[in-house]
Amino acid sequence: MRKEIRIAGFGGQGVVLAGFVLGKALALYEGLEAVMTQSYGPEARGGASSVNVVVSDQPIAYPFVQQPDVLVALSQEAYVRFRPSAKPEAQILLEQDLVLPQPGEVYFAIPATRLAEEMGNRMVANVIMLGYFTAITAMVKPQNIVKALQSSVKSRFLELNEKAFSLGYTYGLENAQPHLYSDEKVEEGQ
Amino acid sequence: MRKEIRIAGFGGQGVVLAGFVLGKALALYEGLEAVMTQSYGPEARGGASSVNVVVSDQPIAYPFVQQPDVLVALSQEAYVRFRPSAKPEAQILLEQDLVLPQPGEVYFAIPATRLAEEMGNRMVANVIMLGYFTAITAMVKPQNIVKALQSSVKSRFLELNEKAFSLGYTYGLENAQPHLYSDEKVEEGQ
Amino acid sequence: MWLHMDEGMMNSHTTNSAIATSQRIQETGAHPLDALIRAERMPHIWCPGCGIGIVMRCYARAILDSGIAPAKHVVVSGIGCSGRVAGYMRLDSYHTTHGRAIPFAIGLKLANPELMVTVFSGDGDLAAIGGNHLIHAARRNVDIKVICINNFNYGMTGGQVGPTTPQGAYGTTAPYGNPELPFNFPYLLAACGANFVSRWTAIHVRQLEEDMLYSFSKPGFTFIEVLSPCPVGFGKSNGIEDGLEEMELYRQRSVLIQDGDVRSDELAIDLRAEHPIYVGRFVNRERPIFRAIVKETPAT
Amino acid sequence: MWLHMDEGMMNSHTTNSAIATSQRIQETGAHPLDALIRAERMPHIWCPGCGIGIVMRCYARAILDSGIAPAKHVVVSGIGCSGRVAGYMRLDSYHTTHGRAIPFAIGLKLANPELMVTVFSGDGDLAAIGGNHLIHAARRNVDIKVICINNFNYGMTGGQVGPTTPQGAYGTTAPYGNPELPFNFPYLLAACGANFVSRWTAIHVRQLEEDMLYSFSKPGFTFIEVLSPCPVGFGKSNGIEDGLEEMELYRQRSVLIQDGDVRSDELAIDLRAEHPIYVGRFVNRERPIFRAIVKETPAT
Amino acid sequence: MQVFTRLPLDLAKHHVPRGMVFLIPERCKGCGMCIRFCPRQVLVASPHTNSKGYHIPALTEGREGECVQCDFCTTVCPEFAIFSLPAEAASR
Amino acid sequence: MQVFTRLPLDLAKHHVPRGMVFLIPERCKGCGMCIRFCPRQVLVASPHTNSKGYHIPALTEGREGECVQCDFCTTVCPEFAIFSLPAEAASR
Amino acid sequence: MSAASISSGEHFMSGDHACAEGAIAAGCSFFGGYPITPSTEIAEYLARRLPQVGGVFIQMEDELASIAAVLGASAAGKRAMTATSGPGLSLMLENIGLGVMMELPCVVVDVQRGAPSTGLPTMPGQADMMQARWGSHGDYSLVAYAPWSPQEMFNLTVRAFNVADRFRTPVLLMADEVVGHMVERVVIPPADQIEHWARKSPPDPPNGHFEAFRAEPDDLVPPIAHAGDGYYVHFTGLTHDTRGYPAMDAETHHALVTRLNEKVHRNAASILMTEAFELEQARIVVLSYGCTARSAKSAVRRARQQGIPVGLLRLISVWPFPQDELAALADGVDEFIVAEMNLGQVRLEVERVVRRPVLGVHHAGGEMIPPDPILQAIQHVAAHG
Amino acid sequence: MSAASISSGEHFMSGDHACAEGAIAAGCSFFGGYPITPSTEIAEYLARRLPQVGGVFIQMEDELASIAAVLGASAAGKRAMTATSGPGLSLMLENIGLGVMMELPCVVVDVQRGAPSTGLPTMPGQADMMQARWGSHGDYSLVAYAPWSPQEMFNLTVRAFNVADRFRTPVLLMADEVVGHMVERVVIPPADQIEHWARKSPPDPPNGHFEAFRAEPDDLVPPIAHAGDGYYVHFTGLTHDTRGYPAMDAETHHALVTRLNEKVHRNAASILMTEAFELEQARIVVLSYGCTARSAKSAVRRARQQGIPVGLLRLISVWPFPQDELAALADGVDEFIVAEMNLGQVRLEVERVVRRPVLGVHHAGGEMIPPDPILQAIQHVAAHG
Ligand SMILES: Cc1ncc(C[n+]2csc(CCOP(=O)(O)OP(=O)(O)O)c2C)c(N)n1
Ligand SMILES: Cc1ncc(C[n+]2csc(CCOP(=O)(O)OP(=O)(O)O)c2C)c(N)n1
Ligand code: SF4
Ligand code: SF4
Ligand code: SF4
Ligand code: SF4
Ligand code: SF4
Ligand code: SF4
Ligand SMILES: [Mg+2]
Ligand SMILES: [Mg+2]
Repeated sequence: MRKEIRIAGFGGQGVVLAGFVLGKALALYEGLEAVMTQSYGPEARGGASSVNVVVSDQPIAYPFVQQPDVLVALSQEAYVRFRPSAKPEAQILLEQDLVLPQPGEVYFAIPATRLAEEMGNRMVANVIMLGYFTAITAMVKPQNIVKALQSSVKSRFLELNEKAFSLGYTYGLENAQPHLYSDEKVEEGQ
Repeated sequence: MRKEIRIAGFGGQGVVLAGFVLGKALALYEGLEAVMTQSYGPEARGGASSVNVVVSDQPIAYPFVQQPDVLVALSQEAYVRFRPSAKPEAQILLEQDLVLPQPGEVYFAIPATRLAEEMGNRMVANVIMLGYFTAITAMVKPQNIVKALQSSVKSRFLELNEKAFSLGYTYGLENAQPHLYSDEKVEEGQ
Repeated sequence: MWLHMDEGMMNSHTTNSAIATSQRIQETGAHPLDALIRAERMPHIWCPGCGIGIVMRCYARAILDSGIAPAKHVVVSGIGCSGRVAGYMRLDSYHTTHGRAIPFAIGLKLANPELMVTVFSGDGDLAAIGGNHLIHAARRNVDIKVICINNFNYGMTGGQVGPTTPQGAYGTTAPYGNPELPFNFPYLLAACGANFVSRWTAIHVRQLEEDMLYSFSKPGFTFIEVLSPCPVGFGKSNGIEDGLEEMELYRQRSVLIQDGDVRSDELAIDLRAEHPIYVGRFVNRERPIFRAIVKETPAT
Repeated sequence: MWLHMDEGMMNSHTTNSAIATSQRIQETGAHPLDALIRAERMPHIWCPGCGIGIVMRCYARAILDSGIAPAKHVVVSGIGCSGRVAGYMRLDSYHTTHGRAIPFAIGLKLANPELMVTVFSGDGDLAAIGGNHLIHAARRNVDIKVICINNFNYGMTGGQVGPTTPQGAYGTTAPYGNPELPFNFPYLLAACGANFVSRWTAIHVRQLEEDMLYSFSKPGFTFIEVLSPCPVGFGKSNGIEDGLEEMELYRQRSVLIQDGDVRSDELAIDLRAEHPIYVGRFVNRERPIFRAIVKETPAT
Repeated sequence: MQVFTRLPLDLAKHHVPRGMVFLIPERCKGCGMCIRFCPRQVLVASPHTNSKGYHIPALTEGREGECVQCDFCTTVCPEFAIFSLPAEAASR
Repeated sequence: MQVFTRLPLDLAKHHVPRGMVFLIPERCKGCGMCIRFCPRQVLVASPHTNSKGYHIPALTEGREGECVQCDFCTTVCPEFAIFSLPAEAASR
Repeated sequence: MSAASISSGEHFMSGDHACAEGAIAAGCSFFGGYPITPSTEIAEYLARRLPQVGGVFIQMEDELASIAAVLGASAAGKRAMTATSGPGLSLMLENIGLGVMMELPCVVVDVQRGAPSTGLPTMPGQADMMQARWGSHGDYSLVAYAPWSPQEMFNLTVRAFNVADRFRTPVLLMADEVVGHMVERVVIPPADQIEHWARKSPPDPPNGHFEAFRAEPDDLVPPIAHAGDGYYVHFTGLTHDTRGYPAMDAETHHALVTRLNEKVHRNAASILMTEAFELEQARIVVLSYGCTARSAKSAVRRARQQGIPVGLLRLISVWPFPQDELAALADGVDEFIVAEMNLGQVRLEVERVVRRPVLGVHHAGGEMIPPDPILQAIQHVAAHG
Repeated sequence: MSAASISSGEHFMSGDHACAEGAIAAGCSFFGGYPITPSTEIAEYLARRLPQVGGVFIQMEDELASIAAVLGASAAGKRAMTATSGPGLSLMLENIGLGVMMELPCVVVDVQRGAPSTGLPTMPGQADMMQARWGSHGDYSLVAYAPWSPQEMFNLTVRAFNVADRFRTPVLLMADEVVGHMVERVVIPPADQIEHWARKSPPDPPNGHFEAFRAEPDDLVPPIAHAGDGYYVHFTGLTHDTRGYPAMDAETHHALVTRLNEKVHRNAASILMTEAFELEQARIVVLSYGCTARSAKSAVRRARQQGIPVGLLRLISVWPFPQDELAALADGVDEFIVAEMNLGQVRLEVERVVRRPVLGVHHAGGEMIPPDPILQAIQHVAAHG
C-alpha cells in the first residue's frame, strides 16, 4: 500500500507544518513508513507552496509524489496547478472560500480560513484543514495527529492548535459528504 | 653535441643576466639550440643563485643541467654546492677572490668583483666573468655576446657592460692557463 | 492529461468583485517605466512589502532622467533577492556570483569606459562575502556606482543574520540574538576612500532618485545605501509586522545628518530601538580616480 | 660521488680574518631568546636589512614578558615573507594559506578561549587577499591580536605593488608607478570596530614590545601596524638604498600622533615624499567583544 | 523613449480630476504602500483579490477625484503595479 | 624560563665593562643595523665575512669598553645574531 | 559531549537536521559556516543546538573564512564542521587542500544542488562528485560519503567525524537536496551506542622529541598534538618534513604527497562502505549512490520481479573509490549500469575499473531520477546487453 | 591590436614572457590578476606591455576578483586573461563555472607548481590537471592546453584566445613551472600570420528579437552581444532559457547543461591538438604532455635507437580528452605508458579509454621527470609487457 498526499496553497498558509505533522503521525505513531518532501523555489515566498507525503507499509524508495491519491488545495492557484497531476479519482479537499473547483469535480470542502478567523487566528487554518483531512480520509488516527502536534508546535500555541484540529476534525465528521461542482457561483465575500 | 653550463653565485651577483646573455647569444646568433633554466626558491634571496644553460646543435628535450661541462662559481657556497655534480673533468671558472677551490682542483680564475670595483661598479662583475668565460671556453663568439648584451641591458648601461665584457675577455686571453690548487692560503683582504 | 485547465481560470476571482465599479482603479496592462524593465518577467519574485522594487523603480527613473542612453547603462548584481535586480532591468545586465558583482563591474567598466556601470546588490552580497571587493573598489575609487539594499539580513536564503544585522536582533542563524556588531557603511566607505556615500531608506524615493542621478554625474566610486524592508527575512523575526510598518518606522525615525560626520556611533542602526536613523550624504569629495595606465597611444 | 665536501669547508672564511682579535666580537652559539624561536632553523630566509626579524624579536620578547606560558601562546600566519614568522617561533604555530590567517585564528581562539592567539602576517596577506577577514574580525571585535608587517609591497613574490603601496611608487607590476591609492590602516580598522589600533615602525622596538604586551592584556581585536623595510621588494625600486636607509628614514620622519584622529589624510604614508609618518596609538576603546553564545552550560 | 505607448487608449473617459490612477492588477501584491502613503487618502484596501490572492487597492469612496497626481503611489509601489498620470494626459 | 642556559660558560674573562656584546656569526647578514643604531658607536663594519659572504660587525677600535648594555643592537638585529649582556652577568 | 546533549529517540526529521544532530551526537563542538541553499538548515539548526551543548556556532563572512575557521578549531583539538553547497564548496577548495596537507580532521557537508554555477539553487544535483575528488590543486585523496536518507545523514555524519579524526583527514559528506530536505523517521541511538574513534595522541608528554608529522608505519597517520598542548608544533601548507618544517625539495615532497594519498588507501578497510542488494548471481549490476540509489533500488526490485538477474551496488562511501571490490565483482557480471544525477562522473571511474562500456542513466539535475528510466535501462541491457 | 604592437621577430624568452607576448599578439586588451609564483612574470610583463598597446592592466585584490574582472571585461567585448598557479586556480573555480554558464570567453593560465596546498611554490608540478577538468561544481566541459616550450606558450596563448572566442568558453592554459621559467628561442610571426577567430556576432542589429542564449544548431554556440551593443542582454549563472532568463526547472537545466557540454565535444575538431612522434608501427605508446613530454620524447628517441617499437603521443590539448583518437590508436598498440608529473591523473583517463592497465611514470612534483625513468619504463614494458 503506497498512498500519496499533496497539500498545497500559498506561502504563509502553513501547508508545510500540516504536512510535517501528518507525516510525523504516520511515521512515528502509526507504525508506517512516511516521507515528506517539499518543492522549493527562490520564488517560493508568497507564491505557491506545497508539501507532499508518501505513506506506505513498506520502506519507501522513491520519496516523491507523482500522482496524489489525496490533494488538499488551500488556494485556487494550487488547485489549478496540481489537480491535473492528481489521480482522476483522487480525494480532493478544498479550502471552500478560496477555491473554485472545475466543473465536474467531486470534492470535499471546508472554510478553514474563515473558521480560523472565527477562532481568532488565521494562522491555524492549516491545522483545521488537517483535522478535516483526518476525518475525511481516515488515514491516520486523530490522537496520533495530536501527539505529533504536541512535539511539533511551540507549547504556547499548543492549546490553540489542538482546538483547531478538533474543530476541523468535528467539521469533517459532520460534513463528510463530497460535493459535485457543476455551475453555481461561489459565494461572495471570500 | 650537448654542453651544459652552470653559473652560480650569491643572489645579487647577476648570474641570471650572465646566463641569459650567454643563452641568447647561443640561441639567436650562433645558430644553435640553447635553453636557460634557473633554480628558484623562496630562500633564493640573498642565498644561492644559479643559472643553467644547455646548448646543442639538436633540439633540446630535457632542459636541465645534470652534469655541467662548465661550472662558473662566483661564491664559495656555490662552488661547494655545485662542484660535486659537475663532471670531474669540467672546466671550472672561479671568482678568484671569493672562492677557495678544493685541493687538486684544476681551474681558471679571475678577480671579477675586484676588477668591477676598479671599473667603478661592482654590478658588472657578472659581465666581466662572461667575458672571461667567452675567452676561456670559446663556446661563443665575443661579438655575439655583445649583440646579446645590446638587446638585454638598458641602453644607459650598455657602454659600461661592453667595457666590462672586453675587460673580462681580454683578461681571459691573457690568463688562459689553468691553475692547480694545492695548499697555499688565499690572499688576505678578499 | 485528465483535464487541461488554462490560465484563464486562475483569473476568475479578479473579474468577480464585491466593489463598486466606481471604486475600481482603472486597470491597465503596462506601466510608464515598462520600457526600462523586463515587463514580461513581472510580477517579480519579491515578497509583498519588500522594498527592493521601490528602489529599483528609483533606479529606472534615474536612468530615464540621466540623459545617458539606456544602452550605455549596465547593471551588475550578485546573488540575493537584491541581486535579482539585474534580471528585471531592461539593460545589459549581469547577474554574477555571490559577492563578485563589483570586480565583474570593474572589468566591464575598464574594458569599456563609455559605459555607466551600476552595481545593484544586497548588504550580504556586497559586505559579507563581497566585502573585500567593496573596500578595494572604494580604495581605488574606481568609477562604478553602487546601490546597496541594506535589509539587515540575508533575505534570499531565509533570514540569516549578516554583517549589517544589529547586535541582539534575531535571525534564523541567531535564535538567541545576533552576537555580532554590525558595519557602519558610511564610516567604512569613507575610511576606504569612496568619492560619494549617502544613505537613505526606501521611503526616501525622491532623494534616492536624486542621488542616483547625481552619482551618474559624479566620477569615481559612489555608494548609496538604502535601508529597505524585508518583512519576511528580517521583520518577521524582529517584531516588525510587515513592509508597511518598516516604511512607517523609516518615515518617523529618519533624521537628516548635518555635518556629514560618519564616525559617530549614533550612526548605528537598530530598528528595534527608539533610535534616530541618520540619513543623507555622508561623503562627497574628489579623490583621484582609478584609471588604467596608458603609456603610449596604440600605434593604430 | 666524485668528491664529498662537508659543511666545514664553507666556513673557512670565517675563521680566516684580517681583524685583530681584540676587535672581534665575542662569538657564541645561542641567543638569549633562542628558547622562543626555532633556533635550529636560523638563519631565517629574510633578506639582509629586512625588518621582519626585528619585529619578530619584539614579539618573542613580549611573549617572554607576558606572564603567559609560551605553551598558551599561538601564532598564526598567512603566506608571505612576513607569514614565515609562524615557522620561526617556537610556539604552536600555523602557517596557513594566503589571506586566511585571521579566520583560522578565530577558529582556534573560539575553540579554546584559553589560548592567546596572535596573527602575524603581511600587508598583502592581511589587507589584499585577506581584507575581508580583516574587516569582519575587526567588526566582530573578536579577541585575537594582529601584528601586520607593512612593507608597502608583496615581498615574497618579488616586489609587486599592493593595497598599501603609495600612489606613484614603483613595483614589478607597476613599472609606470602605482595607479592606486593605498589603504590607511588605522582609519580602516577604526571604521570597522577594532578595540585597539597602533602604528609603529621597525625602529620603534620599545614601543612595539610595549604595545604587543599591552595587546595581550587588552581583550578584543587589536591591530599593530609595523612599517618595515623591504629593501629587496620595495626599497630597490623606490630609491631606498637598503634596510638601513629605510630605518633611518623612519627614525627621522616619525611623528607621534597626539589626538588619535585617524581620519586625516595626513596619515597617508609616502616614503618618497618629505612627509611626516604619524605613529602611535590611534584607537584604544572598549567595544563589546565577540563571544560564542552559551545557552545553557552543557549538562556534564 | 516612448514609455507610455502601451497604455490603453480609452482610459478614463468620464470625470477628469487633476490626477488619475492606473493599476496593473496582476502585478499587485497587496502590500498597501500606495494606500498608506497617498497623501490624499485616495486609495483604500479592497476585499478584491487578484489570481494570486492578493488584495488589490481601490479608490476611496468619495475621494475618487482627490488625486493630485503627486505620484507617490507610483514611487512607493514595489511592483510597478500602480501609477498616476495627469488627468489631461490620461484622457488624451 | 631558562633562556640563557645555552650561552658559553667561559665568556669574557678579561676586562669587565658595563656591557658586553655577543655575536652568532653564521646568523649575521651584515645589514649594519646594530652598527648604525648603537648609540655608543661600539660597533663597526668589518671586512670579515661569514660563510655566506656577509660582512659581520666588529668592535670599534678604542671603543671596546664603551658598551652601556642599552640592548639596542639586540633589538634591531633582524637575525637574532647579536646581543648584549651586562658585563657582570656575562662573566659570571 | 555528554549523554544528555544527544537527542536519542525517534524523530521525524529532515536530512539537514539529522546531519546537525549527527554532528551533536559525534561531539562536534564547532560549526563555522555561511548560509547557502539547500544546506542552510544545518547551520540554522546548529545555531540553536550548539549553544545548548557548550559548542561554538559562528556564522562567518564567507566560505573561505568558514573552512579556515573550521581548520583552526580542529587545530585546537575540537571536532569541527561546516556545511555548504556547490558554489560554497568551490570556494573552500583551497583550504580543503590545506586541511589535507596539515592533516587536520574536519567534516565538510555539501548538500548538492543543480549546477554548474548558481544553477538551480533549490533543486537537487549530484554533479559535485568529481569536484569532491579533484577540486583542490595537486594530488590528494580524501574521503567522501553519500547518504541516501535522513537516517544516513545522521549516521554518516557521525562516521565522518570518526574517520576524519582517526585518519587525520578532511571528510566530505556529499548529500543532495533531496536527502537534505526530505523528512523521514530518524532514530538517534542512546549515547553509549554511538561510536567514537579518537584522534591519536602523542605517545609522550612534551619532551622536545615529538615530531608532529612523523607517521606511524602501520597506518601512515601521525599522532596529533593540539594548540596549547605544549608540543610547540608547526603546521604549514608548504611541503614539510616529519617535524613539520618546510622542506623545499622534490624528495620530501614526493614522500609527503605519496604518504598522504597512501594513507587514505591503506586504511580503506575502515573507510569504505558499500551496500549490496540482490547482488548474488546478478548478471547485471546497477551502481548508484545518494538519493538516486533509492530509485535504483526500486528499479532493481521491480526488475527482479520481472525475473531479470540484476543487483544493486550502493556506494555509501564514494571516495576513495572501492575499486578492488568493484573489480572483483566485475568478474562475474556481464553489464554495469550507473545511475547518478549528473552527466556521468562516477560512471567514468566505473568504466575505468570494470574495463568495459557502462550504460549510464544520467540527468543534469533539478529533479531526482525516478525508478522508471533506471528500470528501462535494466530492461534494455537485459534484452540487448 | 595593430601590427606595430606585436613583437614580431626572434627572441630568447621565458615561457611566462612568451605567454604574455602571445596575449598581446592575440589582441588581449585586459589582464586582471594577482601575483603568484611561478606565474607572476606574466603579470609583470603585461603590466609593462599592455599600457603600451592601449590595453588595461589591473592588479586585483585576490584571485576571486581577478577572474570576475576578466569575465566582466569579456562581457564588454574584450579579449581578457588572467594568470595564476594552483592555489589561485582553486580560488577561481567558482567563477570559472560562471564563465562556462554565461559562455563568456576568457583565458586562464595556470603555471603549475608543486602541490597540493602551498606545496613547493617555486618548483614544478603537473598535478592540477584533473582540477582543470573537474574543479568547479557541476557538470561542465572546458578546454585546456598544455604547452611544452616557451614557443608553445606563445602559440597556445593565441590559440586559447581563438578557441575561447569562437566557442564562447573559458580556456585554460595548463603550463608548469619548467615551461614558464625556462628561456628558449621564441619566434613571434608577423602580425598578418597570426590567426584570429572572431566571436560570433548577432545576425541583426538590435530589434528586440535577439535571444542571447539561443545556440545555433551546427556548433551549439550562441552569437554574443556585448554590454553597450544595445541588445539589452541578460546573463546569469542561474539556469536560464534561450533568452538568458532564469528558468527554474529540470528540463531547461538539462537542456542547457547538456548543450554546454556538448558544445565543447561537438567542436572537438577545431579544439583538439596532439602531436605524434614515431607512432607508426609503434607497439608501445608513451602519452605525455607539458614539460614531461620533453623527457618522454627524449626517452622515446633513445628507445627507438635501441630498436624498441615505441612512439609518443603528446597531448597539446588535454581537455576535452581526445578519446576517439586514443581509442583508435589503442587498436594497434600493445601497451601504454603515461608520463606526467603527478601521481596519476591523465593516466586514469587513458586507462578508461584504452581499457587495459597502463603503466604510469609519475612523480609528485618538485622537479621535472628526466628521460631515464621513462626510458626504463619503456624498456620494462618492451621486455615484460
Ligand atoms: C558562494 C555562495 N555562497 C552562498 C550563497 C547563498 N546565498 C545566496 S543569496 C545570499 C545572501 C544574500 O543576502 P543579501 O545580499 O543581503 O541579499 P538579500 O537577499 O537580503 O537582498 C546567500 C548567502 C551563494 N549563492 N553563493
Ligand atoms: C592564493 C594565493 N595567491 C597568491 C599567492 C602568492 N603570494 C604569496 S605571498 C604573496 C604576497 C605577500 O605579501 P605580504 O603579505 O605583504 O607579505 P610580504 O612578503 O610583503 O611580507 C602572494 C601574492 C599565494 N601563495 N596564494
Ligand atoms: S525575503 Fe526579504 S528581501 Fe527577499 S524578497 Fe522577501 S522581503 Fe524582499
Ligand atoms: S623580500 Fe622584502 S619582506 Fe621579503 S625577506 Fe626580503 S626584504 Fe624582507
Ligand atoms: S498620485 Fe498621489 S494623490 Fe494621486 S493616488 Fe497617487 S499618491 Fe494619491
Ligand atoms: S503599492 Fe503596488 S503592490 Fe502594493 S498594494 Fe499598492 S498597487 Fe499593490
Ligand atoms: S648594547 Fe647598546 S651600547 Fe652596547 S653595543 Fe649594543 S647598542 Fe651599543
Ligand atoms: S644587525 Fe645583526 S644581522 Fe645586521 S649586521 Fe648586526 S649582527 Fe649582523
Ligand atoms: Mg540583505
Ligand atoms: Mg608586504
